[in-house]
Amino acid sequence: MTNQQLSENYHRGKEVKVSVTDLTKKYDDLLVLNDISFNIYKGEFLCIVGPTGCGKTTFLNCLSRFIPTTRGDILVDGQPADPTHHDMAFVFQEVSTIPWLSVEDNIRFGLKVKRRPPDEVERRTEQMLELVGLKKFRSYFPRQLSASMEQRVVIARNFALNPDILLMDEPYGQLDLKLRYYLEDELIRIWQEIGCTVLFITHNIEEAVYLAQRVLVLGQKPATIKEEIIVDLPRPRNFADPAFVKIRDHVTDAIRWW
Amino acid sequence: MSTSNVKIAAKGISKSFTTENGTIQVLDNVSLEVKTNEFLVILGPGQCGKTILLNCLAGILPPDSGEVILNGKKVTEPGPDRGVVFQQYALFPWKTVRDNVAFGLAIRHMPVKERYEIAQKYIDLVGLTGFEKSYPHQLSGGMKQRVSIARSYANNPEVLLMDEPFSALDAQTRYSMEKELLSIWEQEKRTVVFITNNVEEAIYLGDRIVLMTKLPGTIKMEFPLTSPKPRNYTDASFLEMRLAISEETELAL
Amino acid sequence: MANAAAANLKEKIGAVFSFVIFLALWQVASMAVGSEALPSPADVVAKAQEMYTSQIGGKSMWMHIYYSLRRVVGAYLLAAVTGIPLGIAMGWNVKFRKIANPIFELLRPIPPIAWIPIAILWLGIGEGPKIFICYVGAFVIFVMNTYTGMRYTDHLLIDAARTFGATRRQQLFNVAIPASLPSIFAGVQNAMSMAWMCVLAAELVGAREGVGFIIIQGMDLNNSPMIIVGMITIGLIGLFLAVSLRYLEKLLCPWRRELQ
Amino acid sequence: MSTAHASALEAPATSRVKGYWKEYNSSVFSLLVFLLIWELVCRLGFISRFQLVPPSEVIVVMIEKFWTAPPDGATLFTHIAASMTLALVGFCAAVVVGVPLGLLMGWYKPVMVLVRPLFDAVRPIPPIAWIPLAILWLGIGIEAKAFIIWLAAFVPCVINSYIGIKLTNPVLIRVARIYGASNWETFIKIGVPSAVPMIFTGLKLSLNAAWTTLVAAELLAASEGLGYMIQMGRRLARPDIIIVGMLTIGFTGALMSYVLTKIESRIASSRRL
Repeated sequence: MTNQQLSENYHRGKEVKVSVTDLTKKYDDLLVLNDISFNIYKGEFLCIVGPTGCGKTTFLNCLSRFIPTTRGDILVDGQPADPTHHDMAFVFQEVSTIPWLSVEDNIRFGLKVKRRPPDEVERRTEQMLELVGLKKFRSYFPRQLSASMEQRVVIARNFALNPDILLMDEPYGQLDLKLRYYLEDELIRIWQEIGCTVLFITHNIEEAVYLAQRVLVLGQKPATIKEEIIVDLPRPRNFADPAFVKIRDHVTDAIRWW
Repeated sequence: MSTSNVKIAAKGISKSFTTENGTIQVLDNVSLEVKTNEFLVILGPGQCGKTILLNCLAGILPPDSGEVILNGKKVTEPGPDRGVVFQQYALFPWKTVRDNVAFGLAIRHMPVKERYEIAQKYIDLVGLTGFEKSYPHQLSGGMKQRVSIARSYANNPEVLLMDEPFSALDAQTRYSMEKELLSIWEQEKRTVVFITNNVEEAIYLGDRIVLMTKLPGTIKMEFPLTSPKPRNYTDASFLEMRLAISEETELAL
Repeated sequence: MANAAAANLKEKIGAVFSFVIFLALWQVASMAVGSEALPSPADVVAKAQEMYTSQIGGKSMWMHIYYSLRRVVGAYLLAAVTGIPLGIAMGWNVKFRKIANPIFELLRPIPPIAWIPIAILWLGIGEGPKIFICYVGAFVIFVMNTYTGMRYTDHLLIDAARTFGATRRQQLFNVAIPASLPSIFAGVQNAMSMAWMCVLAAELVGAREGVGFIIIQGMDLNNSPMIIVGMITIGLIGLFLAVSLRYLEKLLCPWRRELQ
Repeated sequence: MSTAHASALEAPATSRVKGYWKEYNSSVFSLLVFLLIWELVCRLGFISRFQLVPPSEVIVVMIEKFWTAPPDGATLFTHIAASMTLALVGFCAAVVVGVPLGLLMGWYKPVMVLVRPLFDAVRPIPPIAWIPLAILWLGIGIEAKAFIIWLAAFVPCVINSYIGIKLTNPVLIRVARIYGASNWETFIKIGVPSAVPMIFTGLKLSLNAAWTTLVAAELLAASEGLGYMIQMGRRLARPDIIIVGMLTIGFTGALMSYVLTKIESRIASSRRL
């Protein structure tokens, strides 16, 4: 099957969750994002890769309304994206556990801000503690945890909301290889179990190919979408598998940043 | 391995520290030998005592038992024959790039003109021409680490000890720094002991990889790397080696 | 950059605006109270004009300022010359620290102002006790900041110097002291404001000249405009001293220029 | 692992734990020498009794002052109680006003733009310089002193709360905002808790400033309190009274800071910061 056919098959019959049209962002005179349009489908795992400083993070910030867009629309379920209405969740590049809250209170935080009923807060928190395997550490404080446990707390806090979309901004950038594998597998497992829409941003091509159903390649500033690649490999994937390496090399060629 | 071309060696080094929660054994009988102009990578998980090992090699910390031998002589103190590149750069914030690079030469009371000439050579080598008069806080992380490398090189040490020099950098800078370090090393060969917790970096740079265990740190295994440099991250041999090494490492949760 | 300039302008307008509100409130309050105790801004300006052109207690206003400044600057320089070396010695030499620290720790919690009575007992009521009080106040800060700076010198920098073969002496002069400069400079600023406060306190308790004398004279004469003019003068001089020191720091520590 | 190093500047220290005595013997020794020299200077008549008395006599006077009122009109306890009450009242009032003001200034730009210029304008005037005006306005009673102490303690409260909340980790603010928290909610749930360590630093500075200013105020206008006690000592040319007063001022001040530090570490440990 050619890439073209793959792509057509992939898009057919999917329900759009987020639609981005003509998204443009300028800082004063600096054009960072230039006319970006694409859809994210319901329940999809989408990865965006591109060189550092290509505007990936700016894009996420526009999507979550941290910063205003210069032009273009971002619609979630047909409505303009807005964190107060949509259940969005965000895993940041930096560790974002709240240092003065215990593990369980960290997980409760989002639910409480969303004013969910107390029994639901408790139920979801328990579920999440179980899911990320931190039951024994529920009363620990972030600084007593290792980096990977902290990242799992953050993931639990976000999945607890049963979010419509989960945005992840290079969450595993600073972790060592083995740990990254482990957390990537965890993420896939939780995503398959809960089934929400994930938008994962990374500079690491291998990671993108390992995780995604579909990869979008961003070019250098001002960022535009250079290519779309469907990854139709079965899971669990193997990074030494020739088919995997082929896609990885293809993505690398598409970016050609070094 | 014949002992004649061994540059620096650790013999049975043990080290422990006393803390509030009792004594922690950090290194347990670690021995290794580094040949002249060899690029040795010590790979280990976070907190495995590899930094302590490097500090012992540098002479900054005295080992509890065992000894460090440089050119057949026992090391007791830090000295200009061993240059150290620190993870947090350890640049002098009150000195310009040029004065930082020339620091070791100034300590030896080399005349100003001469030392600036040498400093300039290494500033050029690491690609910081034009930044001689900048202060460290005006530089990015990658640039700071270049200054630190130049500072060590300028002092003309026999052995370069590098303590996770790129771990504070973002991924892309890290890739380009690895590449650059390799080309500097190809131009001016030195005996290098390079510490990292990143498997890819280890395979990319090393002539030989020494894998360490978690605390107390011991040497678990050695991997000689023979393929020519620069290596390709997606080569089958590279990926195989990565798999082989990561199978041997422990998952630090 | 255009945004930064706009923000800056907004801040300036805000500042002017808040001062106008403040002056208006002051005016209204003084009219409402209608007593000597709360003069209006205009009264204060008139009084300032009068004070700076006539004599108070046999000396012009400028002479009073000169007296206060002389005390502060003299004591301050003396404190710097003695305090900084002591702090360096305490930070660098363990033996010395163990000997000097307990005495220092015993005397440190006593506020310099509490030394006023004994200083007067020891040195009479002339210049002596005033300079002494300022000296005590500034000295403690100089020692503490230098000492803290030395103790918290990044160990990595010392290690780095050692790997280049620096001798102990070179480690002190080439690394530890320059690395402590930011902390010392923080001390330089704090010591000045402490000295300035101390000279005021000393002049309030007993003096025939100086800005402290001016405001206590105002109190004795039940003349609140005079006190307020004195206070504003005090504030302006304090500000002037602080700004000059900050300028000096920029001059002497070029590597910190863009940190602030 | 670099935290395992000995403190920065000591020559390479042996990591063996030495005896308590060995650690402190030179300190004790140096204190003893200090006292001995002081004693000798007085005993050998180098200095007049009206200027300095030997430490042995200071100790005797200190013990006596616990129950005797003369010559300064009150026992040591009365003085301590008077001073501490005043300092704590001023301090608490400053905290109640200053901390919220600083926090609001740090979070809400309009508050900052309006308040900051006035604050900056008043700040260079040392609180002590307000004493004459305060006395003129409020008389020589407790109100004037409380006002001045409040003023002195107020400034560090505001500044540190302001800086503390300004240093809030922006990622945490974004965490709250992405969940749809309002600005006020983010302020309460993220801004304020993350400012707590800086606020405590401010409280310590405030307490210190309150205590210093209290002494100044009592030197000028009081009928009891530790500042009044040392002032009386001067009038009566009784160095022993002054020194007892000074030591008590130092000790009481240190004690209050110590209590505050304990409270802080209690709070910090409950949050495991």
